[in-house]
Amino acid sequence: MTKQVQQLDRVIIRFAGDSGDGMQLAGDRFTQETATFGNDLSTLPNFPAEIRAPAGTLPGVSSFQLHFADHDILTPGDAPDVLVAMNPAALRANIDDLPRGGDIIANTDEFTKRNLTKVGYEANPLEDGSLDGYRLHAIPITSVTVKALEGFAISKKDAERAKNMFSLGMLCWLYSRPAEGTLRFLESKFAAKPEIMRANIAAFQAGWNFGETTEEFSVQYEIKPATLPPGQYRNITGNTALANGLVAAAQLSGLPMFLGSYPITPASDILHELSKLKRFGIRTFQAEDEISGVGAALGAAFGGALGVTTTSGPGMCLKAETIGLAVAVELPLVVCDIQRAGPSTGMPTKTEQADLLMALYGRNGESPVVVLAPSTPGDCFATAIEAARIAVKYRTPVIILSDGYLANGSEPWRIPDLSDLPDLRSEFSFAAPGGANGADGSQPFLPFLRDPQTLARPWAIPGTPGLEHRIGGIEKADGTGAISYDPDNHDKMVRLRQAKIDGIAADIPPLEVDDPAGDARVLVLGWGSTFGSIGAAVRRVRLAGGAVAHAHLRYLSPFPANLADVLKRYDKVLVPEINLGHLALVLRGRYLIDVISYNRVRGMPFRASELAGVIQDVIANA
Amino acid sequence: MTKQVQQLDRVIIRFAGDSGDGMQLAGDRFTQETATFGNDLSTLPNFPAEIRAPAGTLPGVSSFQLHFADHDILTPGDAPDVLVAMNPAALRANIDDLPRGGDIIANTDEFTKRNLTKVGYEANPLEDGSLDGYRLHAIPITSVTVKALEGFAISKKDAERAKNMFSLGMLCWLYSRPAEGTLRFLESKFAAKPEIMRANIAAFQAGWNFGETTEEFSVQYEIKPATLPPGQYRNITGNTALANGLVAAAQLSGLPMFLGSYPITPASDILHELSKLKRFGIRTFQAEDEISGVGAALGAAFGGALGVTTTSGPGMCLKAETIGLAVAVELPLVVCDIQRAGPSTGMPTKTEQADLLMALYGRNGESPVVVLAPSTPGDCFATAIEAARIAVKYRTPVIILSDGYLANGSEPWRIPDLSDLPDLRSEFSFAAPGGANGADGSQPFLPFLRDPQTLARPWAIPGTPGLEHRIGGIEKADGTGAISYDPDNHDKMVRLRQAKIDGIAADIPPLEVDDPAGDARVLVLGWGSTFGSIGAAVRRVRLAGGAVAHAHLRYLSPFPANLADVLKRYDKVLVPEINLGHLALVLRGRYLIDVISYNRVRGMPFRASELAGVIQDVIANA
Amino acid sequence: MPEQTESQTAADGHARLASLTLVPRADHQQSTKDFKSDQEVRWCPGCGDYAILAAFQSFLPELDVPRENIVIISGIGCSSRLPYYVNSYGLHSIHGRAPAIAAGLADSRPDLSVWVITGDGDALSIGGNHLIHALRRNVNIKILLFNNRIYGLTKGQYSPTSEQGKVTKSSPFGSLDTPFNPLSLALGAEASFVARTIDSDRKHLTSVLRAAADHRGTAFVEIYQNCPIFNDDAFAPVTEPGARDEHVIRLEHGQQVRFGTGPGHGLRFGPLGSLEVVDAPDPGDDSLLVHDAHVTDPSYAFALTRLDSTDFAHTPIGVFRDVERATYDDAMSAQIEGVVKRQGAGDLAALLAGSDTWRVG
Amino acid sequence: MPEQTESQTAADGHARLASLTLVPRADHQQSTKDFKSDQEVRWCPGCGDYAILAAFQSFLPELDVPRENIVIISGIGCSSRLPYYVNSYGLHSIHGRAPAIAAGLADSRPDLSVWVITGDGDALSIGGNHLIHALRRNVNIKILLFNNRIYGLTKGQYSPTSEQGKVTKSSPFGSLDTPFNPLSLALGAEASFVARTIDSDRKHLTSVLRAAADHRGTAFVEIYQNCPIFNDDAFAPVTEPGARDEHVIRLEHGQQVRFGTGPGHGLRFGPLGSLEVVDAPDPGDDSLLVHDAHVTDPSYAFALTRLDSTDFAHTPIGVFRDVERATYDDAMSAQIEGVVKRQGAGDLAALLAGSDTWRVG
Ligand SMILES: Cc1ncc(C[n+]2csc(CCOP(=O)(O)OP(=O)(O)O)c2C)c(N)n1
Ligand SMILES: Cc1ncc(C[n+]2csc(CCOP(=O)(O)OP(=O)(O)O)c2C)c(N)n1
Ligand code: SF4
Ligand code: SF4
Ligand SMILES: [Mg+2]
Ligand SMILES: [Mg+2]
Repeated sequence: MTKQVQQLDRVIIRFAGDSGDGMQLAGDRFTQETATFGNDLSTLPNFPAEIRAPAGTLPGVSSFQLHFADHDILTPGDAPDVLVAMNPAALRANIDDLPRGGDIIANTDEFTKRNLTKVGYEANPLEDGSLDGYRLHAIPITSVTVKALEGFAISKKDAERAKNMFSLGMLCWLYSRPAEGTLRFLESKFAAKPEIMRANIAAFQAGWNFGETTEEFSVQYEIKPATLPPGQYRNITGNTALANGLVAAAQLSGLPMFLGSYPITPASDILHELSKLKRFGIRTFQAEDEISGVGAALGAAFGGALGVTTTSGPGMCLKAETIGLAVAVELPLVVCDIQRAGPSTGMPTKTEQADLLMALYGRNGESPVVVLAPSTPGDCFATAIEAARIAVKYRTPVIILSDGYLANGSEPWRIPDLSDLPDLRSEFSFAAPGGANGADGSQPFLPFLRDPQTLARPWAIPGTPGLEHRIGGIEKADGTGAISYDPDNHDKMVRLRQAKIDGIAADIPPLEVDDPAGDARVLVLGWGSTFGSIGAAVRRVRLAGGAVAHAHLRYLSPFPANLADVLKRYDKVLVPEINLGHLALVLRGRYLIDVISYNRVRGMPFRASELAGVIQDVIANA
Repeated sequence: MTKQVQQLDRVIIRFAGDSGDGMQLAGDRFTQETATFGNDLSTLPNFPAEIRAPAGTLPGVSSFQLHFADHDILTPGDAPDVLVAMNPAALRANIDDLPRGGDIIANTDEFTKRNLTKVGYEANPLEDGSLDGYRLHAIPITSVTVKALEGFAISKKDAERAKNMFSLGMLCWLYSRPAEGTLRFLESKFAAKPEIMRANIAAFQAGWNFGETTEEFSVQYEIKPATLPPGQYRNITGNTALANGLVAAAQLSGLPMFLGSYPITPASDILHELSKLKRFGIRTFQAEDEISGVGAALGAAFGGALGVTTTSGPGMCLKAETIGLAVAVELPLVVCDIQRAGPSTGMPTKTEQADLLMALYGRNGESPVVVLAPSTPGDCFATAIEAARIAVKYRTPVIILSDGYLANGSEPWRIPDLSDLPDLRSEFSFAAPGGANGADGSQPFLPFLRDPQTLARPWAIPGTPGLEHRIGGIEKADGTGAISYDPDNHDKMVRLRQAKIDGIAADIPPLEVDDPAGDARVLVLGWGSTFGSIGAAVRRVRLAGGAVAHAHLRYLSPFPANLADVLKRYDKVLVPEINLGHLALVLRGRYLIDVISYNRVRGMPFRASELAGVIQDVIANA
Repeated sequence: MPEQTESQTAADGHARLASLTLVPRADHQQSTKDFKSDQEVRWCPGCGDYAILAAFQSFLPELDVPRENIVIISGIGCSSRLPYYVNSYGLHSIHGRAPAIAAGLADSRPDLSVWVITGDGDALSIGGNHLIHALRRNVNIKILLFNNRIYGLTKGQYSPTSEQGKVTKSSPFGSLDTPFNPLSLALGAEASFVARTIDSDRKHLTSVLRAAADHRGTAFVEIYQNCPIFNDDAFAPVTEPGARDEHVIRLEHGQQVRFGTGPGHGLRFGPLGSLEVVDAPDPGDDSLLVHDAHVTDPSYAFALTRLDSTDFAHTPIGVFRDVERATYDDAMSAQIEGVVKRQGAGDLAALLAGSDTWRVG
Repeated sequence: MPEQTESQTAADGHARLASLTLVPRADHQQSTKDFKSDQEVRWCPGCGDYAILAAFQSFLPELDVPRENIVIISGIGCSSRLPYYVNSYGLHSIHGRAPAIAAGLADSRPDLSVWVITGDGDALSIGGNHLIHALRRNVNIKILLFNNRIYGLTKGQYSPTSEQGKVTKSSPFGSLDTPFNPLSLALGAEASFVARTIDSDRKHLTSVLRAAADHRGTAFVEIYQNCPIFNDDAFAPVTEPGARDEHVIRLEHGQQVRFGTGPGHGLRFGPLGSLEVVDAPDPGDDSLLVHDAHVTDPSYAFALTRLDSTDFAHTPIGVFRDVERATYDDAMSAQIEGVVKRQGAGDLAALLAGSDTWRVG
């Protein structure tokens, strides 16, 4: 039977189930199909704590939210329209986010007395009418799947496992998603186990047919492709984009890349990604700890490699001393901090922006570094290249502040033409024998004689005759680099190191402000991963007729040269941060402007609706 | 013959020689005699780099400056009146600081061709007239000493070594210092080697007689005792005062003290001092590194001890992660950072104030701690007790920011009556069985149920029945302390931890302002070891008729409650710091006041004269 | 703080385990469930940690120590979650630092029984330095290393005990690292007690825990632990009924070392200090190795540890080494007592006054 | 970056030292003074570091490596100042981290000869973890540990190699720590090359440096170094002409171990894998130990290290262990080459495109 088709402009689906139910996979696949179909989208995986929780418990619930639309969107959405609940725990953990009237697809097989009590349901919510306000689709997903796979020579366990594919098929039908990609995916994923492969494909198709044939769903939905800027697209997560950006930077600079890293959530995937890319000649070193990881990267940088280290908050603490050494010896180093909720171990799988002040100031002595923050998953790519550019050109550590939300969240990403990528070779060169301050032997080589433009010292790598030199963490005489305890030299070097970083402001793009009408008196200034939520909030406000400008900082140290002017142009500056006001403190301290902080430290991205309200209030009082 | 006696109100002597010449000892002894005599004084030892340099070289020069007067003084003085130069290197390294007309006492025996060329003197400055502008006393100190000791059964080497005692004797005569203390000191120091002892005493007396009898010195000087507040006094360095303060805190709180520390200049002496005090039941643990040092201290604190760790900048970097854990588990911890010049290894023997922002923000996540800074060597004692008080009362890490100048500098210190010391027992108590939120078993013990006043959680130590509980670095539910990933709970806990620290402002004295005339429009606001230089500069300005107020912050986090008001009372606020403006950034960010920074990062204390000039300028433009 | 109790023998006469002579005795018989916390246990289904936890909880009452005097300190890792599940005092600290934190506690609280729970990454990767220093100092703590040869909590990277060539998330083409032999490392670090046991062998595991508790000083116990999710069956050769008996060498102090099925095998020292396997040996042959856990020279225990190989051909379990050596914490207390005896208790007023003082006014 | 040069044999035919097969040869004969920097050497008068520096500088030309391809990386300590005095590339890093930094350099630059200079505090206290991990990975670096059994630079606190009971600034009543035996620790950490020598024995020191350079992988060399200022004569028993010959055991591969004066002594394995001293042995006695530095099982070398005692009764010096094992850096290069062979060189465009793409507009 053909069903009525309804057009929608946007949908938010949340897949929720037990860690073992494969919801992340179902979500990923649905996302891929949606991307391929051409909708704009944004995703928010929500993992339970790192550690596995017992099946069926609340802490064991894993969810994946996908927001897709026929227009461009900026966030994974605040509240889902559809909730897929594979068990009672998933229902209980997520029902509060579902607005009344929303769809619930529940796997009735899991709503057993035992599972219900596990999460504190006295009665079965699917039956006691407590869900009357919603559109409930109660489906025995597990048993239907098992039934559909009876013909296959696989274990009951494997048959049950396929239930996520059944659900996926059902939803693909419901939202008219293409299926080819998923079929191809299953073929390659289970290439080794053909029977399992066929079973999963069958489950997927059974789900599709179930949607098409049963009475359960009266309408099928269609969401037209979005009109994104033309180009070749893919869906990409922040960690993958960051990894790819680093690889690109290595190729664009002609430098061998060395990664020294110690696993830590949510940064580990960068190490995993890069470990796969040996074909690019990348050396990945899983160190014994973070200190060794950054130390090895610095050693490689001394040898002329693009030295990179990746970590998260607790690991950043441990790298501080070595980053300080990199500042003192003035060598290039790219440090990626994928922020997570702190302090201490905090909530490893949750996002936060509270490492900014540590990145800026968390080292002994005057130890200035460059700090960059990507604003979207895809932007991690460009940020990585820019970090490498600055590091090699100015011989300085550059810290990239990503976070758990960017790391695991994904968005469609326009694949750049290689020809559009910057040529980093032109940005730096190794000191050559007879080159850099005449090391033809006539004069001694001066490892700390600075380039007058960049204030960078020569990068003279071992193996270059005539440039033999010794450097270290002790204060050095300007020029010669010899150990110096001279008071005035120290003051000079402290200021030179700072001046070198400050000077980079002249080599970065000015801060752009999005203020279409040009009549805004309120500026919302953000940094890093809040770009999407702020952007979405700003849109809402504008749709509601409010005038508001939005600017977003990628460069936290140094600030763009025009930042002061931008700030002065507005009556009120609102700075939303997922911390207690790090950027706000620095802005106020630097520019003496009474910026208004908005802070929520919940381990989650801001809700656009929430921010929109805040912006409205600021406008009202402006 | 008796000589003419001249009264002076203040003298600055600088003893300078090779590391091996025993100038630090001579200076120490002269200081002791001066203290005992009743002058006010301030000292500045100036060590060469940690590593020994070859004899007779410039890097090998070690000096000790003493400023003493018949009135109270605040700094070791800018420029010496008298320079004792035991060799050419000492002369060359220090002559530029000596104003024309100053006295030079030079040990001619060391001014050999070889030693002169070693430091780049073509001709002998003692003879080529280049010192004409000074009052030169050229004395063959070594040979005179050796001659004087001919009678003794000691090696030539030992005889030569005694030359510092000869010089000391000479200066003691010249400035009419008592000799008993030194004689007593030598007796105990060389008790084991009686002949050496007698020889050194003889050398001292020979020096004294040399001064009295030879023509070299036409006048003898007298500096009357200063009128300090009445009481029993001793001379004390910052590190000793800090060590004693910690011991006192342990006794006053009735807590066993545990020090976990790893040696590092200039903090090592605190470990050395405390290691000697086993009779106070103090446990000192020389750890394998700084991480272990602070970890062990935290473990001891969990067990109910006063946990302390001591270090300097590079070591602070390494302690960051563990301090973050202490913030998360909310246990008392005293962390002493004896700042030195950075970044990285920097200049270990030189002073600096550039660890402030690291102390405040150098950890992942929102990780607020208390930060205190002593203002003088003696003040390290009170600061240590206050740090312990706050730590145990609020169950929080407290960071003490001392520095190399305070650590090794000394001043007369009024020995407090034990009865005047605060009773820390009344400030806290361990959670008792059946006590703290009813752990009589009736209700479960709640390790994170806070005291409504202090917001401190119970300090429930192992061994207490009924209070068994588990804590850790993962986010905890308010009250129960159970692991929680709840977004709103995290936001709440982040704010509670901050509120606890902020609330301490109500429990500390308001900031006092020194503004005798009360008509000042300019405030000089400092923190830590710049107290002396700023105070002296302020005096000069006032003597010159300028009106200026001086306030000095001991509490850097939280700030005193009245700080905002104080700042607002003045047209201009000048903030001198031995960094690039740490306190200034925070003040501006917090209070939006355009404070004026004055920064010199030379590894040395400010010169009072220099600061006075700066203050004058600010007043002029006020 | 509770009084330190004197070393004592219970009413019932049985002697105190060596590590507990300064720890008070429980005033009533405690049961396994006294040591279960209200926290729901959270490991993956089938995780070896469950078995270890259960064995540990049912062993604790044997210590005859009131639970409030037991402290469990862990680092970070799946294994390091254990303290939450035991109803005693517990500190789930930071990655790799548990031995340092525990040392500070044990040094200052001789009246506590302090246990460290750690993993192969926690103890041997980031925490390696604290581990080796704790061992040489011989602090009175018991270290249980859950070795699953993988990083579990971070979802499956190779660890310092993973076999070379292992394919994991961070080594898709095989790891390059030569693994540590945790016991060899411990012996190289002057360990006074070194043992190995297996998660699934409850009886053996308990006997090793008992031996550890009966050792005054740092006891280092490696526990083979299966991680069904990221490194399943890593220890199959020594756990599976069939294979087990052929590969496992059960060390019993004073017993001739015999293992394997049928005629079985024994051990004998070769010319250059290596242990060699002797097949179907004649029990009377007195060149055969008789296990002695108490020899002072660690060379013997070291040679035993070298019998392991990644294929588990011969894998000794049990107590390799158990020798007496003054503990760091006892020495620390003794030094303080000694000084107080010689110098008298510290006088604060005298300390503050120092040696050179003068009076003003 | 300079091209990697192939393993080669010189015109003069003599083969390359094993650690240098990928390092270019000097195009001219270098002399000791080529390796002296313009920096004035700054150690205390009489410091053992002077002798080591001199021996090292006069040894370097032997490597036949252009000085620009030699890199010396140190931590912090008196010993760690050495790089400043050698005219090659040098990095005076931070305390304890030199092995990690050197590993990163060696892993990415096989064309360099990388040396680590460290001290007993630098390598064994704060740096212990990086040391043991470098050893197990077998990175191609040469680690020279200057062991003066004290913290020199910080002016005299006890170190992890100081004898128990040592009175120092930080242990006025005697230290409580059991020291590490650096060689035992290294062997426990799977070291492939372990040696010991003495600052004052220039000839022996040089021979050990040569052996280290001829080992492909991590070479761990402990050098007894006298600190006249804070720990004078710590090694007198093995350095003073009289005592020396009685206490020092000079290990020579393939030679029967003989030491002491007069009839002298030999060594023999006891029943439990310990080495025992045999007085006035009959050279023909074939139970006497013949040194074999190449045995795979480290148990043998470990037993040798246990002959030391704080009184230096019998102190072996020379190469304890020298076995071949794939190096980490070679394996890393090989893995990359292998993958490139199988997968072809990476195509950036393909990487960026990924698998699922779609076209818009
Ligand atoms: C400073 C720091 N670095 C890294 C991590 C991430 N991390 C947590 S546990 C772990 C390793 C766990 O492996 P193991 O110790 O073997 O414990 P298991 O989970 O296998 O029981 C890592 C790398 C962290 N929490 N802190
Ligand atoms: C992070 C850090 N902690 C502590 C120090 C202080 N420090 C410098 S060298 C050193 C120990 C030196 O001893 P060793 O390694 O034996 O070298 P030696 O001076 O004896 O040659 C210490 C504790 C430091 N520089 N950095
Ligand atoms: S990941 Fe492995 S070790 Fe961790 S809980 Fe799961 S099964 Fe156990
Ligand atoms: S302190 Fe000792 S080790 Fe350091 S330079 Fe002086 S003598 Fe050498
Ligand atoms: Mg593990
Ligand atoms: Mg040393």
